[in-house]
Amino acid sequence: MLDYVWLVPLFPAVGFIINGLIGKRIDRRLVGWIGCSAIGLSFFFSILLFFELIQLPPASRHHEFEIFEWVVSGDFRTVIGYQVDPLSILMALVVSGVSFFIHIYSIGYMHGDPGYPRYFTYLNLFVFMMLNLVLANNFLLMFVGWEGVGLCSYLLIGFWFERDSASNAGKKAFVVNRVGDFGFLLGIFLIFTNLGTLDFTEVFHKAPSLDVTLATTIAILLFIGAAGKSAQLPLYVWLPDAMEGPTPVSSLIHAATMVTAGVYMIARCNVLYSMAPIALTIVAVIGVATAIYAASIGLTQNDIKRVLAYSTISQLGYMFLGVGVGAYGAGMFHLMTHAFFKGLLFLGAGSVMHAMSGELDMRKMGGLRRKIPITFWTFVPATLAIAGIPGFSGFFSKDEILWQAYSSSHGHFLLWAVGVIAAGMTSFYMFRLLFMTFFGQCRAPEEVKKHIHESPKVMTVPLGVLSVLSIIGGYVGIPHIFGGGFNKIGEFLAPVVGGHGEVAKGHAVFSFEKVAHAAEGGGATATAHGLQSASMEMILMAISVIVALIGILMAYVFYIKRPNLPGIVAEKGKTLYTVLINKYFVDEIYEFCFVDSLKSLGIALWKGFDDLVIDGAVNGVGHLTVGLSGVLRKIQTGFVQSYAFFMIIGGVIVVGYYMIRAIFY
Amino acid sequence: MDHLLSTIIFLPIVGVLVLLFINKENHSAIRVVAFVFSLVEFILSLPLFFLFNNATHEMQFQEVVPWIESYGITYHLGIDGISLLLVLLTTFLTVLCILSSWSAITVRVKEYMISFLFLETGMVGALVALDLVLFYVFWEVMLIPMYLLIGIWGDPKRRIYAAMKFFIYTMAGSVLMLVAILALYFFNLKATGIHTFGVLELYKTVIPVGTQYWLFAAFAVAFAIKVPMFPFHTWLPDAHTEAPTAGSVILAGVLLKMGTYGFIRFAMPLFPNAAMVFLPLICILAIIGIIYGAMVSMMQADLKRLVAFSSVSHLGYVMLGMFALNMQGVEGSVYQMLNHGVSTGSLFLLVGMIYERRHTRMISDFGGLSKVMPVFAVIFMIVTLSSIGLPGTNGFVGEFLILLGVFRSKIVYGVMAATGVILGAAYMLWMFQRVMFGEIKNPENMKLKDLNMREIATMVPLVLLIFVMGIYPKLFFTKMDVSVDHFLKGFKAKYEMKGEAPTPRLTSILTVESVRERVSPSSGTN
Amino acid sequence: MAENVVMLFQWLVFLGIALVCIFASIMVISNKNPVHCALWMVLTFLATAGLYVMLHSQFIAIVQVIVYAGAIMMLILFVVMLLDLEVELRSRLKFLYSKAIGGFFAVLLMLGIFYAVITRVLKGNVGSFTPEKVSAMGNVKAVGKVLFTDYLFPFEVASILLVVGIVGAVIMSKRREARKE
Amino acid sequence: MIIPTVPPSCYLVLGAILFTIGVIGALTRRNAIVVFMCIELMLNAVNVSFITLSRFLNSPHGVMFVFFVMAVAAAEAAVGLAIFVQLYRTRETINVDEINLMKW
Amino acid sequence: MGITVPQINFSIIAPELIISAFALVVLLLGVFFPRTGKNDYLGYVSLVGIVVAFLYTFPIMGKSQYAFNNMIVADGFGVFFKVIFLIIAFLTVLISIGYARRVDIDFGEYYALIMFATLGMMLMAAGTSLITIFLGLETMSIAIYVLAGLMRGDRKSIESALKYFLLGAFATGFLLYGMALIYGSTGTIILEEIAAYIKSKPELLRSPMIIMGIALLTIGFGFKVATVPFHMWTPDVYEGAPTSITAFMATGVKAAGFAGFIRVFFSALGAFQPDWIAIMWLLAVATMTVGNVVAIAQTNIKRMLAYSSIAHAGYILVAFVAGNELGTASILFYLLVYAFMNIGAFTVVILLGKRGEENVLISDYAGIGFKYPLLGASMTIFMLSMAGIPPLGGFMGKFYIFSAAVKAEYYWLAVIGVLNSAISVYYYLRVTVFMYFREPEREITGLTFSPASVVAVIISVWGVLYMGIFPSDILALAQRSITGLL
Repeated sequence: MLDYVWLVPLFPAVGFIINGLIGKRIDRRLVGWIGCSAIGLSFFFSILLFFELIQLPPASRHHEFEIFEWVVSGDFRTVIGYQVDPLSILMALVVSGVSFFIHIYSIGYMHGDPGYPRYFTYLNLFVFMMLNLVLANNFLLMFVGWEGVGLCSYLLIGFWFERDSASNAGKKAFVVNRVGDFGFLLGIFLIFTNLGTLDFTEVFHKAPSLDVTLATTIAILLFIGAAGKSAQLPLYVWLPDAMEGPTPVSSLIHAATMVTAGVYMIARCNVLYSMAPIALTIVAVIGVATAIYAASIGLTQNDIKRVLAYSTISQLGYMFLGVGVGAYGAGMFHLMTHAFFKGLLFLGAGSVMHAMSGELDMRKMGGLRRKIPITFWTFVPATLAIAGIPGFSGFFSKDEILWQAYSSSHGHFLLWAVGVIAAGMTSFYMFRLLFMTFFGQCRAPEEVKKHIHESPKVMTVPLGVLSVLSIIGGYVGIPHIFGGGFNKIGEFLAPVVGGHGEVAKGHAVFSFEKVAHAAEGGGATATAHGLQSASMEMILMAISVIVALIGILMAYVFYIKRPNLPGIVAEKGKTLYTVLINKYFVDEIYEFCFVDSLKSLGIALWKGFDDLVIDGAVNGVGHLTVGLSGVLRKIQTGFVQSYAFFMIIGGVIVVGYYMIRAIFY
Repeated sequence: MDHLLSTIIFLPIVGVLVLLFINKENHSAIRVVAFVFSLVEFILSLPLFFLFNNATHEMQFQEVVPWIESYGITYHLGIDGISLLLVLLTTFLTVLCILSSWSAITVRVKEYMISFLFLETGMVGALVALDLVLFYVFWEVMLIPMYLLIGIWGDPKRRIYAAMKFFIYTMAGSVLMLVAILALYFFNLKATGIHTFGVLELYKTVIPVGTQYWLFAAFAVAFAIKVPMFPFHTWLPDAHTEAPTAGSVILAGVLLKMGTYGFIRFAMPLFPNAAMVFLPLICILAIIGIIYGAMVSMMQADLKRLVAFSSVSHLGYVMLGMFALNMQGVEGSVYQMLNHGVSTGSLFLLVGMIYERRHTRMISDFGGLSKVMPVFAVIFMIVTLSSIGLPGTNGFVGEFLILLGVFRSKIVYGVMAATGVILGAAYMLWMFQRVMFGEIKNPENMKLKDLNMREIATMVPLVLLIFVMGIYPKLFFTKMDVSVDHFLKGFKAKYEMKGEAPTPRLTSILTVESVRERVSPSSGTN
Repeated sequence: MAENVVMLFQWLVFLGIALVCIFASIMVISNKNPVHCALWMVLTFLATAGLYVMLHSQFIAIVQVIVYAGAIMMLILFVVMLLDLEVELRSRLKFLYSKAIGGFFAVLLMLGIFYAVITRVLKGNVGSFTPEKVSAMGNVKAVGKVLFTDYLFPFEVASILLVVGIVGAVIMSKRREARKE
Repeated sequence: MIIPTVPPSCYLVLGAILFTIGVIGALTRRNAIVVFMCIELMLNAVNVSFITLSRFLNSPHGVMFVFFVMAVAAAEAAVGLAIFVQLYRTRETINVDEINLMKW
Repeated sequence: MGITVPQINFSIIAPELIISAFALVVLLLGVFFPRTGKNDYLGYVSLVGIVVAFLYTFPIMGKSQYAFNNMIVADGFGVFFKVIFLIIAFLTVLISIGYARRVDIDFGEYYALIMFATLGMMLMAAGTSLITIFLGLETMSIAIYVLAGLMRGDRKSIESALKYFLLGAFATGFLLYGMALIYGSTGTIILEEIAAYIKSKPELLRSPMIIMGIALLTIGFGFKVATVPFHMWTPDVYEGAPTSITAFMATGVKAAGFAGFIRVFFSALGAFQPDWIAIMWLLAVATMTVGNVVAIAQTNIKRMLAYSSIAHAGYILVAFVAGNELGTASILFYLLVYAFMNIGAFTVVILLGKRGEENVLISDYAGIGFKYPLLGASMTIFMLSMAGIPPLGGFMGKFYIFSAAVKAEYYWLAVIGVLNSAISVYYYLRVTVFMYFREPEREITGLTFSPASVVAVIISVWGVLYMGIFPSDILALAQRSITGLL
């Protein structure tokens, strides 16, 4: 059964091809149906595979299937091949599952759009690529998926290509991603150059032979790729702009799945990272810095999708913090829960927009909870989850990360502290969003107000499903202080990423020395510190919950109790506010440093160097010859005696030469 | 089957003869005849692919006929895995070019088709010639029809300049190669006593390092101009821009490959020691070309110029890969030659299609075409992505292998070249965006018609090829594996056999005394 | 003694003729009037004929007088008269420099020839056509014999050459006939 | 017994001088006929050299050469004068510095 | 003491005899049967003569027989050149038929003089003594002086005759002086004997007199083949002369000049090769460069072709410098192919003119390529061949020439040569630019193509293509022809 793994990506591919070729000519409903069922089947097979996999003993939960040889050149060989192991199947489940619901949602959301078939074509292509990314059994195929999702992201961001902002944003996303891919590509080269293979199994098998510097370099290069795809500092700039795409796209690609690919990749390459502590630290620091940086921007944004975008960046930062301290499982856990609640938040925002005739500015909303109750009630659990309120999924995963940030051998108190502050900001801006949108008076223009209506079933049902998932999704990873045996997800992932609890010791599939060592290291830390740290963990958890509550409270004070307070505060800290609302001016700086300077360099090279210097030299030779020709022809005066004169001169030269030879030789 | 290669070379000439007997006003008949001939040509070239023996590095389908006995010049043809693919590319692109000229060329159709068929003969001939003189003959023969294509059917404004520049520039480079060919011949004659211009025999000659420098330099300049490598590239934008669409396609698709092919077939295996000495220079120029081409390309206002500069960038990869001198680099490089032919050829075709509709190539005149020309947009997108080198398309496989190969042989070069990946995406997408996206600002663009069936028929094979080559490259790699491997082994073997290095004698005028020795007084009589 | 006198006499004659030659030729190139030039030219030729006599080439000397000084120069003179050419004026073109430089180079050339004919002159293959033999059989006869044996072929060629010259001269100087339609 | 006492060099030098005078004349004179005469002077100088060499080498070739040179000179003179006449008819001048219709 | 008549072997000089006989016949026919406006028949009679003479070259092919007291020889070299001259004469007569009538020079003397000139050329090639070569040269020259000025009413024609005559006579002076000095140093005028004498007396190698003789010969022959700086008559004379005669001069006179040049320098003075090699090197470079560079600025196609012929002389000098067998053979080959392409080009020039409107400016050629496609194509072939583009004869010619230079290890010379041929591409292509790329400013109408000229074009095209694609036989012939020369 596991051999049928290729079916998982196949269905979206089929959907893509069908919709792409004949989508325009067939009935719209059919298009949507094809798109959704392709993903649905894919989801279905993922579940089958999942159950197939957990039937197996944890040690042998690994299966590869090669379809055909792809690029073979000399000793270089890559295949189109997929692998099933806990990590990939988890990702496949998340991807196909979330996509499935978002596809359904999209049927409603996009129903009036002229590009409807195109939309589903792209979306199916995206899922296909994403599944390639997560199921690939080698770096190159992963890279294919990696670039493929980037392409889909580009296409979908620029879906409404008539809008300049949309096409600009798409291009920006692609190019920035390419910067990351550059790193990824170099990482791949380095891996192949040193290990002679790109197959995951073999690479991780041989990885221990690498020396630390090399491993660190590879790890950092791969992380550059991850940072590009997952919008980490300093390559995050494309993600906020990516909100130009249709909202379900933002939900699927720019929140739930694609952007988390970086986390997945690091988790996949945990062997390499565990060998390179410096790289890990970099990952963690970048992660936490991104978390607080993006959160701080999120505090002031008024565009509902932008807030969510920065929130996504911030949450991705958490995930990197998690994997950066060696807690790959925790990172993956947060990835999963985040997919649920962030996907939901975006879909909710989409529903709000749907109701508000496309309005995005929160300052023009308010009081929507009565008008679109389903949206509101599904929105709330997601908000609570992201804010880290105990009992909701986000709490479990985020807390796991924070705890690991503090306690892991790669962790540090500061990492934890910053993470907690960021968590506080998160709860503030999320509740700010909630309050501004759903509470208070409706500030929308009358016209819009009249049209506010709840979304159709096809949209609200996915909302409901996801809201359920946002609540219960966390219970697969209950911290061991609440009962050791319940961290199902850590247990499940352990064969691949090592790490958690008792199970870690037992895993056998990758029982190679270093891996085992790394895993045991993680495990040992946990157990050795188990007893003393239990109380510590409780304390830290409490602190973070309190911080989150303070955030909520402040939001309540600012946006419910005293709505004029934000203005005052903004006035007081004007500089800070300006910096924050303008996103630290990073876009402008980038524009100046990279875009403008590149353009002017291009022009300088073109006009200055190419036309003037090179072509100037080429034409110069030509002109010189022609000029010389013009000069030389003037010797030909037409007078017979001047010809004789030149003959004599030439004759004397000839004679002179001969005579000199005759005399001196 | 014995004379398959000859048939392929000279079939277009037969086509020319047939065309000569058609009334010049009868455009449709001329087009049909030219198309049929090119199609038959392509079909005839397919057996090369299917009957090709993957397992041997020997030249296949060889034909040897003495031509000029006193010099040992032979009419020697043959293909290996490297030239096989390029021959196919040539015959394939020619069909599409003729198809694409259907409505673009309305004046002097007969002369146009004649030029094109002549061009095909020259190109195929140069690719399959295994005798240096024969190669040189075909190499130059290519120039004339191309020159006419640019000069007669080109853009009225600067076509003459462009045509002249193209011709003289390439000619200036290749004449030096002629001298080098002769020098090589006489060197071999002296060393072995065999009169031959055959490449296969000359491969075996061990040449002193000092001599190799000069010979390699002469060959390299000729080929570098054709490629074109960085400081020799300025003929390219002009020629590309001014040429008619099909001319640009062939120019980019095949003619530029002659340069890179020349390196791999002649310059490198003949003079490996010199190649190694010049390697850093060539690599650095190639890298400069990659980045420079991309940067300049980014700012172009003219679509064709933009694509032309992108060729500079892409060909930089090809050169770099070749000089990586390992399997991945060289194979990637050969593959990238094909890719560039397919994707840049397609780009030119597409640009030609909108040029035909709007009679402008300025990017600023377009915008928002996606809306009115959705089919065009999709194809354009695919081709753009192929040019960027997106995985799944052909461009990726070549680019990846090249970079991998380069990275393996010298990391620094690999890293520098890889930056081109970023820039490539930037300029191509920006161009795409400016042409296809946004509002339609120019009212003239509102009325544009989408591609018709003929145009779609022209593009579909290319698009399919883009994907086939991207997804199942093995089909092509198996053809060239052994040949490339043999190339590398031969290179290495010859490199290690380097002869002792006496100083090259190039100052004959100063060595009259030695002439006197040679011509002793007694030899002056009859 | 007698030999010395002969020697001296020969030297005197030689120098006299040489001076006449040089003077006359300088007059040729310096005299403004073409007619005078032609006459000085005749003198040069006659003097040269004297030299030929001294060199025991009586036949050539005669031919020189008859053909050169007589026929050719008369022809030239005739044409000069026919064209009624005036005294040559100084050129309106500033040729002076180039003429001076040309003259200078000509002199250089002359010096080169001097060097060539004076220094290290090796005698060529000395033949048997000695003056003694020649005078024994008579100069004209000797020349004639060579001309009709060894030089038979060039002699025939010369006839063709003269035909060409005549035909050429005739056709060139014919007045352009009005084209008959 | 006649002994040549004047060495051949002297004759040859005289020839060279005459030749040079001819060259200078050909370079400086305006009148085409005079230029032609100067060229005849050059040929005459060559003839002197030929005869001298013939005499001192005791070989008949020089004499023969001179004989043919004279024939050539005659033919050239005939043709040349015809050209001058024709030139004068069409251009009304035979000054070589007025004849440069074709140049550059 | 009777006269011993030298061995007379008419078969050796059969072509010459036939040519002169026919020349006289044509001359007489022209005098006694003048048919004003219908004198074409004289041309056909000349053609017959040339063809007969051509046929009589076959019996003497492959032999090496001296005759007339070593004054003349029938060896491969001479015969090859004779073939070249006869082909040139044939083509010249062909293109004259029609053209001569157009410019009113179609009398018997015209064709007779062409044949006499051809005779002179043949003597230059076959002559083995200085006197034969000199007489041949003069016969040719005098005939050409006349032919150049034959358009008597034409101001340019007579001017070109004057210039050619004065400078030719001037150069003859140098040539003769050189011959005198060589004669003086060796005591003989038979080339073989000169060589033998030099061989027997090595001290002669340093004799200033003979070296001066060589220098003066260089000037004299340099003038005839138009090397820089003795080239300056070329453009003016070529421009002014009747176009058919220009073609004849550009090919025949040049070939004859080279025939004599090679014969004298290689047969007689081969021992002095080290002396003349460097100066020839210099002359070759200067000739190629000046010829090509100045040709660029020309607007008159005859003038342009004149400069191009100078450049071609430079290429041939490259082979001359190389001095090996290959070089000499390549000169023969090159001159033959040069004859075809150059006469072909001039024929096109002739065909594009009509009475009173010669259309010799390059700009007159605008649009010709499409108006007269075959004519345009032919012109393109000639131009490309002269530029040295394969697979045309010009390329093969250059290929052999440069291979000779490379073989002799004159690499820089070869490089300069090929770079020059790259420069030359510019002006040769300019003609095609006008023919194909430019719109005509004024219509050229009412051209009537003389069938004979068309035949000449066809023959030339055939020659250029044949020698480009199947050069093997002719090259082998050329290589056989020079055996025994060096």
